[in-house]
Amino acid sequence: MNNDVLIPQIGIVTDIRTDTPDVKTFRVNAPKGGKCFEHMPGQCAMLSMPGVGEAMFSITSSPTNREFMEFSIKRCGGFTEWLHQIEVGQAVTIRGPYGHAFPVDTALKGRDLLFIAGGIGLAPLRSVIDYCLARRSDYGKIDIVYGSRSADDLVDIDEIRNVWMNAENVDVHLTIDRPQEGWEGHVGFVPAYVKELNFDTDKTALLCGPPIMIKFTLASLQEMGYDKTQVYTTMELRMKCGVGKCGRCNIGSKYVCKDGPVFRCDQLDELPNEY
Amino acid sequence: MSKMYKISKERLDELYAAVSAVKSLYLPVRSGENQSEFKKWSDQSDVCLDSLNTVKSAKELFFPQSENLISFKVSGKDIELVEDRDPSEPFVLFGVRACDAKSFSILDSVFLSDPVDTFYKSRRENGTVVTLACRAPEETCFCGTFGIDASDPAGGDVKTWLTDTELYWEAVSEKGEELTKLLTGILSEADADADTKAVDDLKKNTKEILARLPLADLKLDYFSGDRLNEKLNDVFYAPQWQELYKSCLGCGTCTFVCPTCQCYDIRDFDTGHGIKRFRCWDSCMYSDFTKMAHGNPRTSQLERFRQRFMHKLVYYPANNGGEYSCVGCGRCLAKCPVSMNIVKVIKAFGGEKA
Amino acid sequence: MQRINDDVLNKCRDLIENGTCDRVLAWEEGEFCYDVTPAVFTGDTLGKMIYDDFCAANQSKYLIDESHKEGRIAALLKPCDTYSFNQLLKENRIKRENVYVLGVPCDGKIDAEKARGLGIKGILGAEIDGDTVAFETIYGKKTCSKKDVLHEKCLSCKGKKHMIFDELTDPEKEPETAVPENGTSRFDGVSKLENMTAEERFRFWRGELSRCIRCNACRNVCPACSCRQCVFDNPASGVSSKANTNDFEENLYHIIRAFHVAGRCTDCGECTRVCPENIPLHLLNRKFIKDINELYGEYQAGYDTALDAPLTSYTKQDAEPGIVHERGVR
Amino acid sequence: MQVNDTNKEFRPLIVAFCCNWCSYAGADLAGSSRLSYPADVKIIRVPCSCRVNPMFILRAFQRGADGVIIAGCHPGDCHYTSGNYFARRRMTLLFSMLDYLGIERERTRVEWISAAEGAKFSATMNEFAETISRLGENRRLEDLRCKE
Repeated sequence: MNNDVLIPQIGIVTDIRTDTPDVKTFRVNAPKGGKCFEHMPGQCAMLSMPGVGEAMFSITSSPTNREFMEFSIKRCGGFTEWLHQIEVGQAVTIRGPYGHAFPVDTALKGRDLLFIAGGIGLAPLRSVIDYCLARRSDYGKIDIVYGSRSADDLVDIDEIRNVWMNAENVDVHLTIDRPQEGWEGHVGFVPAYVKELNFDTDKTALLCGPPIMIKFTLASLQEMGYDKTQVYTTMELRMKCGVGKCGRCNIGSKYVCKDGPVFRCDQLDELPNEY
Repeated sequence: MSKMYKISKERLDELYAAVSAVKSLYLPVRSGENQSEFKKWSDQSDVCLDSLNTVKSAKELFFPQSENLISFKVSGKDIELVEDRDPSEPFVLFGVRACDAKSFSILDSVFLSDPVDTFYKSRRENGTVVTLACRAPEETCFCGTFGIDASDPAGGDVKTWLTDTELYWEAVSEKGEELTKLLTGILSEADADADTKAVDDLKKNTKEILARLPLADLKLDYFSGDRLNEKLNDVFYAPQWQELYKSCLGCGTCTFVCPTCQCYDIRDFDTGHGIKRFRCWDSCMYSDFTKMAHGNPRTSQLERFRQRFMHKLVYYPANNGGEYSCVGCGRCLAKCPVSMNIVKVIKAFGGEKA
Repeated sequence: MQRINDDVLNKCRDLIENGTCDRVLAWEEGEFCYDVTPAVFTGDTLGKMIYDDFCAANQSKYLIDESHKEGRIAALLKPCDTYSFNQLLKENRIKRENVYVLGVPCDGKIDAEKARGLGIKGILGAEIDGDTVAFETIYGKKTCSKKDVLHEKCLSCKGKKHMIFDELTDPEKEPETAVPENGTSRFDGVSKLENMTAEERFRFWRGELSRCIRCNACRNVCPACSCRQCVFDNPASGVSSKANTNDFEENLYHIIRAFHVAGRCTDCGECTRVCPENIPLHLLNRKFIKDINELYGEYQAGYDTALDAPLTSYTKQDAEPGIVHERGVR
Repeated sequence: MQVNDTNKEFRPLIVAFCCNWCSYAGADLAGSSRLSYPADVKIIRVPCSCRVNPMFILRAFQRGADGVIIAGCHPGDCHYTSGNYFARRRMTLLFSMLDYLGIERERTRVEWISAAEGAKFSATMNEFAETISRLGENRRLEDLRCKE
């Protein structure tokens, strides 16, 4: 049988959760149950519906979850539009895992971690956070800063409130862009909030969100005394093959699908500014 | 060195027929006015070994412009995978010039690196490459810039030289030896003295011509290997691009005739009773190359034009020990609708010997 | 070899110095004699500007973008380019006030590929003396008749008269009317095909169109193809613009493209000139032009911007589509 | 012209683009008047004959049509005053081009059928289906990927 890396396998959507007005989380299982493949936090998978589209998504669930994979997906184009209208039981095709993961078992081990996410940017970080929580003793203090446009746009707020906020030695800092009735938490943009929180610099930061948020948050972190080598982020470009051959996500001498999507921020400086 | 064989030029049809009897034979065949393409040989074929460049390069035999990957049957919520891979069979690729032969190793480092592209790999394994030394290079040739010897092509399984009267044949790999064995009745052993001299004369003559080609002095010092990574951003932001790209039409001619361009797209075609997933050549010159649902990181032709040349002259060498992703075949020089090409780019960055 | 007439160069210099224009659209020299590239020059770079018998590209499409920039650009337009320029004006694609059309004379442009076809290989330079071209090549000097190496579009030249200009560089040379170089022979190729059987025509076109590599050069160079987004670049249209998948897609692309420019195509011949596979694409466009002339009256796109275009007008007496069936069974 | 004698079982697929105001109503009338026309004629209702883009016709052939017919209001009777006059020019040129490419000219046709001409609708479709049956399967403008 055709076993090329470009040939996908079938996955079944076994649960769909509506997180926000434009984000849904899809649970995917192999047809016979269990996961389609193993992955590490930060890696991606290519999901597709034949004839509709194929696109790369970060795997939201932690590899410590032995039963299924999850993908939090924002509705923003042809294929995601389609995903948002399917029902449980729908088959999709899936291939992966692709790219480099966050260095959870090396550089991040034993460190205090600062997770900073904006909007749907929580999706790749959730995998790392849940991984770290599952192996709590391997990591130091965990701070999570998560912001979105409004309280309604915070993805999977139940897990944040019920699990993360109650976890040992974890502080969660939520913020929304504009004041909103019923919201008693912080209001303001993530970069400013990070500065306000004034974390000590002996942490490793993991940063994900829209490009503009990444840019300003990185600047905030640097002002606070963070070095770029302390900050990891994850990138997104158009991808097709997922294995560094089709040329689409080529940026500088790197291929985002193969050499990324996780980069340490000092590595990004070597790349031309095309993202 | 392996034994040299020969066959008289008049009897080449017999050679083609003998090869065809065992494997499919692809070679340059007249296609349209004054042009040639690699096509499957039949006794009707108008073979043209004197044409230097086919319009499309020989890469198409290993990496076809369009190929089926898999099909899907969709019913209700279910999807079924249906095997739909184009079969690959043993074949002989005859008449490959040194530049195209070199391009295979450049494609290899992309497609055969982990994870291996099995579609490409099976064709590579099935293909026996018979190269043909150049006798009459043209003004657009600059393979010498990349250390390629057009008079003695490397990278194939059999080397051949064509004089006015004879085709000389020398196997240079196991695959080449196997093919030679199949042709024992057709090829005759070359004479150690006279024939060796004929081949040497041809090589010498070609080398002389190569040395006085107008682009013989083209040098890539500016893009030299060891400093590439640190210079990457210098080249990227260089003011030269602001002018170079302006005439570019954003078509894919250069990409599609290029032997080393390897970017591809994966697409689905709805046949009405299923979905065919195929891959096809793509061009970074096309405006939709990097287009995503929520934006396009390369919105101008400047960025797209720059990407193509940065990839060939900087990014690829940075990842491949300084080897460039260009073989100097000159197809883009001859075919670009506005004559904007890699040589002009290299020269804009001072690529000439002082 | 001097590659631009002093009068043309001086005229451009004057236009910049007297403030009429701030830049000039012309050609820049390449490595050999024939590989010239369209380029924009300013006062400082005028010295690199050329215009000679190798400058074949139709420059008018560049003016869509150039005319929407600040300032005013002088454009060296050949007689045939002015048809396209007019057509683009008619379609409101060019800001007229930002272009100063400098009509340059044309004696027909030389196609290096045709020379190669004659066995003239390794071309380095060329001297043109009347009807003779003497090529300097790697393999010595070779001469041929100029008409044997002219671009297809020049062999069927519509005439040496500029349809629109602000100034001519050589007013003496400008004819009163546009007289086709070779009489009515422009449509000979079409007639020849029309006289074949359907089976022969089918085989002819399969032979030609099967070579198409879907590079889109014909579309991207075509002044009539000025849509912001082409239907063939729309993934939702279900056509694979760049994928050379099968016969049908080749036919579809070329039929739809020719149809879309029908009535607007000035027969500038750029599609045929740029085709890397030398597909005679002009035979598709000329078929439409010939049919339009025969069925709806003589019409030359780009001749007069005031005329109604044949596909956006009609008469009550127009021929029925059945006329295609009635025209003799071949 | 190719005559298909070998395959007696061949049933042509015909796509008919019918103008909403005249020809589609004509088809209705044919139906309600119990006038028969072949079941292999698939009707696609369009607001006006001039809505038919050349791409529609080629697409129909790609998807397996053996013949394509466009039916609109009689010249002068267009619901939108002049749509069918434009369609007439376009289709004439397109059909001529298809013929020029060697595609059998009988495979494409335009007919003007009013809402009152149920009989003409039926007769036209029967006759067109007959022609296409004689011509056989569309080979020259087919897409092999779409064949089952």
